[in-house]
Formats: sequence, structure tokens, C-alpha cells
Amino acid sequence: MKLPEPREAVDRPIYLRYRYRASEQANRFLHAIKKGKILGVRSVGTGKVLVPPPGVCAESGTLTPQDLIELPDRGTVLSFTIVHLPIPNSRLKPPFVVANILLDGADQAFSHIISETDLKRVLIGTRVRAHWKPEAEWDYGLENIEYFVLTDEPAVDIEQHRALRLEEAARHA
Amino acid sequence: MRDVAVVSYAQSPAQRDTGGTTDVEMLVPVIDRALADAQLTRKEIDFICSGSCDYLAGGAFSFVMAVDALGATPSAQESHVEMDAAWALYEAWLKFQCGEIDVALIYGFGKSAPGDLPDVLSLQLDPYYTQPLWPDSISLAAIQAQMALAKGCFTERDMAEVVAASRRNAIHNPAAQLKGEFDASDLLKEETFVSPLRKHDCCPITDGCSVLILASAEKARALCERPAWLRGINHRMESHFLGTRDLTTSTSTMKAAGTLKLDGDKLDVAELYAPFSHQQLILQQSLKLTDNTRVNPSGGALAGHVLMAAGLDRFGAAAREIWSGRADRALAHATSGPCLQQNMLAILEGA
Amino acid sequence: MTATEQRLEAEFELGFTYSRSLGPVIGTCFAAFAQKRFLGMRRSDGSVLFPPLEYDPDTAEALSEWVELGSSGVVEGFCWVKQPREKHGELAPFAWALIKLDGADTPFLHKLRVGEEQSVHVGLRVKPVWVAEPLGDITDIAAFVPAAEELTS
Amino acid sequence: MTEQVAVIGVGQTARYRSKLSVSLAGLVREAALEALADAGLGWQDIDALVIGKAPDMFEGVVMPEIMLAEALGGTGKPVIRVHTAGSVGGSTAIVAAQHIRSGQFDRVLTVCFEKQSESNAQWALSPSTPFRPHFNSGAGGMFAPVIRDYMRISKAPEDIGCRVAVKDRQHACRNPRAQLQLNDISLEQVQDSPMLWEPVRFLEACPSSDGACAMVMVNGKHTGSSANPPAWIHATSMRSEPSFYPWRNEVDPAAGRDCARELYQKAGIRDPRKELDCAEIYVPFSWFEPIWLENLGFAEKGEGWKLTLDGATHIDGGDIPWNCSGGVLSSNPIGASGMIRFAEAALQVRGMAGEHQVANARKAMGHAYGGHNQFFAMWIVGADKPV
Repeated sequence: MKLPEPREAVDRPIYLRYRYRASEQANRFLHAIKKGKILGVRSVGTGKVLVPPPGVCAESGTLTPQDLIELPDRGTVLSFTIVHLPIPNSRLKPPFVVANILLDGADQAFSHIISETDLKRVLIGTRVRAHWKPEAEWDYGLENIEYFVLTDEPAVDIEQHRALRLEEAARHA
Repeated sequence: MRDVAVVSYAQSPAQRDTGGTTDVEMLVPVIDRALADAQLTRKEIDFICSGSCDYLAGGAFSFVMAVDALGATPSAQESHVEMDAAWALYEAWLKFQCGEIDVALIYGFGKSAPGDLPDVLSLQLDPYYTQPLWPDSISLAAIQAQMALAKGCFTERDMAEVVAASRRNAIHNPAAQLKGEFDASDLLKEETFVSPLRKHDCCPITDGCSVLILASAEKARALCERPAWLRGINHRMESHFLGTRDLTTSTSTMKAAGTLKLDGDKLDVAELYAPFSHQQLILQQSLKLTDNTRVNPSGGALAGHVLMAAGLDRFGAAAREIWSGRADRALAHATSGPCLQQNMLAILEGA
Repeated sequence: MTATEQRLEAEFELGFTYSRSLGPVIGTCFAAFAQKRFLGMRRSDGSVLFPPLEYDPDTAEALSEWVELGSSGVVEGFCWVKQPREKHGELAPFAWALIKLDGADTPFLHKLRVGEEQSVHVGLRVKPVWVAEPLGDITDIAAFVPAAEELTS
Repeated sequence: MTEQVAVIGVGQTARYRSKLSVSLAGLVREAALEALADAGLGWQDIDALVIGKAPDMFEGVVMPEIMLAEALGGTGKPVIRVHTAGSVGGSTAIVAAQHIRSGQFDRVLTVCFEKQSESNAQWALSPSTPFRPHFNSGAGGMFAPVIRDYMRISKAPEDIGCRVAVKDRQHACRNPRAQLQLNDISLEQVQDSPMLWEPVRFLEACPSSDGACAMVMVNGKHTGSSANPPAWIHATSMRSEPSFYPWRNEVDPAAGRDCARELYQKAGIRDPRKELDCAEIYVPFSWFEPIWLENLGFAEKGEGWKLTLDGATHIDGGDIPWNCSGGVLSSNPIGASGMIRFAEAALQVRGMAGEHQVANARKAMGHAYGGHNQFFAMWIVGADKPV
């Protein structure tokens, strides 16, 4: 019997459709960001402020309350990286800064972009504020903030800031 | 063998679709309830193990987010199987046997509503010859039913009786999704769905989670009036292709039963994880169960089926029978893979 | 913020076109499909597996003895799909069937196109409908049909 | 009550590569057969099978153990599949060891694998869901800020990462299985390689690999079948913590620290740097060597980089060689990477590590981590039976 030359590989398209529904907290957050407001939540387990508001505080394993807190669109860089690779489906051209940004009044940072011509100016502790897209373009997403920009404020000592925040959390816990 | 017992169990109400509620939001109240029933706190748990599947809701690392429900700070001893949580329970049971832990919390969770479950489960099949055709899980079960019916293992009426009994039993189970008085003759009048299966022969699709707590001997006696002691646990795998195994019987179940020296005549209760009515009959026959055994007093998977937790639910339901004194000796069964490819058995006793 | 805010929903697709390496056994079987041939694999007990597997499913022994199989077979088990799912790629009701090819000892799963449920039965002789240009994949077989029918694609 | 456990068989893919032209079954078989041969056992001798791998989306097969078990002699046997993200290779080895330690089984085969070439890892790790911004471009985008924070806290010189990258690739040249064989690797070459996620350069990041790793573990009473010496398991430990919570220490994660503390306590070790002969530690980005040196107690806080700088972790002349195999930086079949660390530690104490053998290694550590620096699995193996 003559055997054919084995085929080496085949393509296997595997595509599945899913329906995503926003959780209650995500829904509140997304509706607010559509109007240009950033919401967070104070954990009943720890007294710390989480943003975007999760349904559960991971530190204590407790459900978060329904009352959300509005937060300012200013904050501090907790850490960052300068990305030299493109983000798939993004109009951002590398290099750009992806930073963990801690909003004033919050205890948990989230990841966002910093646009700055001189990337070397971005440091841990650097102060930033949101640069929003034009209001007409606002949608249900954190991308309504197009990027963060540096402010003229002096850099923050992270350790000091952390100690102050933990004191405040203790008062609320 | 070290004595280990089921001391607490809680499950979310079975729902077709929990909407936007996340896995972790679903888990927190159920964990709280399981802990409260055993008068335990999160910090008193030595080991946590879970079962879940990324593809159900379509995101990688579903179990990573679920850790948020545990309050695992600064850290916890924790593990995960990408299998039904019954196998998470097995991993924990081994850890007890190693003498490393005294209290373990096991959980399983799944939200099947966001996806199309029968198609998702198609991805379990061999990815070369079978999966590319996208045979769905219901169709595979239907072939199994046809072959068993053709062989005379049971009748369509027997299958309808399984469904009627499941829904009748489920009347007393607050977490059941499908329940009520149904007559087998009426069920048989319904048209077929994927023939020979009718819709009622198939488990519902359910979003939910379950949490179960195991404890070692001394702890168990302190935490629970009448602990459900795990007297033996064994699981076995079969070959994968539908053509390389006998679909009309469950050889892996028989092998596990043999290892456990299980006497099918001496069980008060059997909680069998059968997602399809005919699979319950195949299991009953493989286990040689008699009329002495009440099968699926909870209603079983036909009354509510949280994929990835449904096997763990059989342990919980069997334990409830022991705790209440309704049973002295119960069997818990779990399955995984298409057409009962892999099966687990455990014996639970009240004394 | 009001309680009546509509719940945000969106569909999304999770998917990727995987590139699956086949190895020598599956690769040979697929290559044979491109020639509209069925090759089985003999086990040490003499029985023949189709589809051909690299390793014996019971003993894990490596397998390498190829067997040329017939081009039709019989139905050993089946179910009837009244309403095909989108993923099935079938426009009309059809059967999933376990089909044992002539010369093989194990049946394998494929689609069976027959007009109506009553026409399917165990022992029904069936033959493959090959796609116009087989590339060497399981999907080269569009489906099986009763052997009595004319071959049409 | 509990039993002693020994590793008597180790098997790996002959050479890890970015693409291997085999089926999934063929991939795991190669490692499993080598482990069985090393153990002097056949499929029929194995009592249970423990399989591990990272997310199912890499290969697009849901619970692949369902279809792979039979190729690994799993028919009729207990089979379990572990998944704890990047630490899975370590966790799987620990679960396998517990099968024996519990007294329930005598001989267990454990196998971990990943076939990254079947898909795009970047996609499989973070499929996009609606309403969620996607600012990260790959795993490095997530870990680079942690590295930046480490540099701030430790005041480490900028070139430490590059030095780790050079060292691990020099080690890889002694391991014929390692994917990257960069014979002329130099500090300048690493420094000149393209910046990806600052401060992580191309040559400071792990490759994408196909590969599998397997081990045969037995009850200490049954080590005789192997022609080679056993590696005795002295201690194992596993720890987890949540991905994100306020002020979580991502640079020195509590779960890693707690896991190591428990491990050393079980193994009776007070000073890991002194008492261990070598270690295989999960370092997918170069800077994680100094980060883990501190987290695992090989160095004081803020001092880890000094060990790297002094060459303490180099196989030539170092007092505590790390990743003599070339490590994750030289081969990274994700689901198997943790098990490779555990298996390489076992090979060292068995004296079977070939060109990358540390002379007279008697005690070695294997380490794996995953998620967002949050899942940890570790073990210590020794040439001597634990007392």
C-alpha cells in the first residue's frame, strides 16, 4: 500500500459568540463615565476606596456597597512602563506610557495611558490629570479619558501618601 | 485512611441566567453561608480548591478572578482544577490524607448563560477528527441514548420516569430550577428534540455556584452534629472516541465501584450526576442499584445543572441526606467529558 | 444616577484560527482524504481503528500498521437533528451517525444526510460525499448519504 | 502515616522550539516516554495520571486531558487536570506528589505541556471583552511597572536585568533542550536589543515555546526500578493571593514570601542560600531574578541584585547557581515551564543534569509562579532521603 505524504498542519477556525452583561457596579461606573464622572466605592471590609468599583473587595472577600463615590480626575503615577510595541486595534503609536494611576481619594490604581512628548519626565510619584475626549465622543468606557497629562504639581512621595491613605482607611473600616 | 467528613454545603439558587452578576459576586454570599452554617470564618480554612472552565463565559483565567471572593490576604493555600469541582474535592481529600490540613473549602462555579453551551462543549472533543464538525453535547448524548435503547437496556418510558421522579424530588429542593408533578405518560407525548431525546431528557442550563466544606475527624465532630464521613473515593477515565468504548454501559463507573467494593444493594441514597435521563439509567445499571436506593432525592442534574459545580453538588446533596438522618449510607457520583467518559464515586456514611 | 439605568450589554466573539500540527498519523490520514481514501490503523489484537490513532486507546502502545479501508460503511448508532445548529453547517434536518467503514472495527462520527428520520437505522449502508476539492482534512467529507443514492455534492 | 515520595523519572521534549510539528498527543508522549524509561517502568505500572497546563485557549481545546489521557496510558485510571495559571507546572507536580504521600498510590505519572504555536499567546492570555479598556500590550506591559517599582525601591543599577539575561542564556548553551542557543551572547547584545516594555528589552524576555515535561514519582519503597538515583521530595508548598487590592505589594508578594517560609520550615532550612546547592526559579523577565532572590529569602530586601552582580547565581563560580538549565528566559512552554523548574531541580540532585550539572548538588529548589505575581508553587528535593 502506498501511503501519501503526511499533511503537516491544518487551520482550525474556532469562533464562539458570547453575550456580555455589565455587573451592577460596572453598569453604574459605565453610565457615570458616559457623563464624564469617575465613580469608586469604599469597601466595607477595609475602608479603602476602589476604582473602578468592583462588586467584591478582594482584600476582605466582602460585597461592596451600592453607594458609590465620585472621584476627581487627578492622581499620581504609582508605576509605569514605556511601551514600544503597538496595542492591537489602537490608534496609539508607540512609544507611549502605560501607567498605574492612583486617583486622589482612591486606594487602588488602574492602568491608563500618559501622553507626553518627553517620556523621561514620567516618574513614580508624578502628578497627572485626565485629558478627556471631546464630550460628543463620550461612550461607556474608561477610554473617554483619552490619556492623562502631567501637571505642574510637585511629585508625591509614594510611601508617605500610602501611610496617609491607610490612616484614612482605618478610620472608615 | 484519615477520616474526613462533609460538614457544610451551600449553593446558589439555580437560575437559567444570572445576568451581569459576576462569578465572584455569585460566590461571596454562598461562601459566607457555607462558613456560617459551620460557624467558621475565612481565616480558619487551611486549604481552598476550586473547579471552573474558562470557556463557559469566554474569558481566560476565570478562577483567578474568583480568588477575589476568598479574602485571601495576605495569602492562602489554594489550588484549582479545570474540571468539575468534585475533582477539586478529590485534590483536597488527598491533602487531608497527607495530614497537611484539617479544614478545606471547595467551590465550583459556572455561568453558562453568556455562551452557547452545547457548542462550547464541542471543544472538548478530539480537535483533529471530531471537533471540526461541531457535534454538540446534546447530539452526542442522543447517540448514546439511541444505542442503549436499541440494545434494550431500557425504554423511552424508563427515561420519562427518570425525568418525572427528578422533578418530583426537586419540589423539596429550594435550589432546583425545574420541579413539579409530571406524569411520564404525558412527558412521552412531547415531541422529540434531538431524537431520541426530548427536551426534558436534557439537563437545563444553569448559572450558579456551590461551596462545600470538608473537615478532619476532630474538627468535623465539633463543627457538625452528624458529619457525613467520606469512606472511600475513586475515579476513572475511559478512552475518548465514541467508537472506542461501549456507550451503553459505564465501565469506568464499574471499575471505580469495584475498587471501592461498593455493594449497590446497600445504599440508602445515590446522588448521580447524569446530565441526561438515559445516563442516569446507564449509571444505575452499572452500579447495580436496586429499589432499596433512593436515586437523586435532590432532583439531580436534570433539575438544575451548574456545569463545573454539578458533581460537587452530588456530594453536597448526599451529605444533606446523611446530616438529616434520612440516610446512613449514600453514594455521590460525578462525571466529566462527553457521554460519561470519566466518572468519580464516593461513599458517605453517617457513622 | 438612577435605578432605572439600562443594563449595558454587548455581544462579543471569542475566537482564533488555530494552526494545528498533525504529526505523522493524523497527517497521513488527512493526506489520504485528499485522495478520497480511508486508511485505518491496526492494533496489536488485530482489530482496525478508524479514525487511525497514534496510540492504542486502551494500552497506549504506539501504532503504525496502516490498513486500506473500503469506501463505504454501515450505521452503528445515530441521532436525528431536527433543527441543525448554526455550527453544524447543515440547512436541513440530518443525522449524526457512528459509521463503521468496511474493514474497520470501530465506528466514527460524521454527518449523515437523509431525507427523513424514518430512513435512518442501524445497519444502513452509507457512503461519503466528498467536497469538490478535497484538501486533506476531515471536512473533505461533506457528509455521508445512503449508499443507494447517487453521489452528489 | 504519610509516605516518602521520590522522583525516579524525568522526561522532557528533546528540544523546546517555537513550533514542533507533532500532535498534542505526540508532544506529551515524548516527555512521558522518556520519564518512564528513566524510571524503568511501563504504562501499565502507573496508578494515576496528573496533567497540568495553562489556559485552554492556547490550544483551543476545552479540558484537553479528556482527549489526551489515553495517549498517556490513562484509560481505566484516575486522571486529574490542574490549572493554576503560570504556576501550574509546579502545582501539578505537588498534586502528583500528594497522590503518593497520601498513601493512596504507589506510582504516578505527571505531565505538563503547552503548544503555544497553535495560537497567539497574546490573544489567548487576554481575549477582549466589551467595555473593558485594553491598554496593555502583552504580559510584559503588566510586569514592567512591577520591575520599575523594584528598581525604585532597591536602587539597583540599570544593567542588572541585562546581566541576568546573559547569564541564563550562557547556561542555556549547556542545555541542549533549551530553545534559545545564543552562543555569543554578550551584555552589549542584550543592551542593544529592541526595547519592548521599558525597562524590559527583547533579550530580557522569555520566548514562546512548544514543549512538555513529565515526571514519574513513586512511593519511597519503590525506587528500585530506575537505574538512576532518586530525587527525594523534602518539602512542597503552595500559596495564592488576589491579583489586585489596594497597596498590595506586587514587588515582594506576600504569597511568595509565605510560600517560601513554609517550604523552608518543612524542609528544615534556615538559610536557603547556604543550604541549597542550586535553584530553578521561574524568571520569565530578567528582572525577576533579583525580585525573587529577595522574595524567597536568598537575599535581604533591596539586596537581591547584588547577588546577580557578584555572579553568585552563575553556574561558573557562583555559590548559589540559579537556572542552570537556561530557565524560562531560554524556553517557555507556559503550562510546562513550572514543571521544568521542578524537574530540573530533581535532575540536579540526581546528578543527571549533564553539561549544566552543578557539582555535588545534594539539595535543590524548584519554583513556579503565575497570574499577577500571585500564585506560587515550590519544592525542595534532595539526593538524600529526608529524615
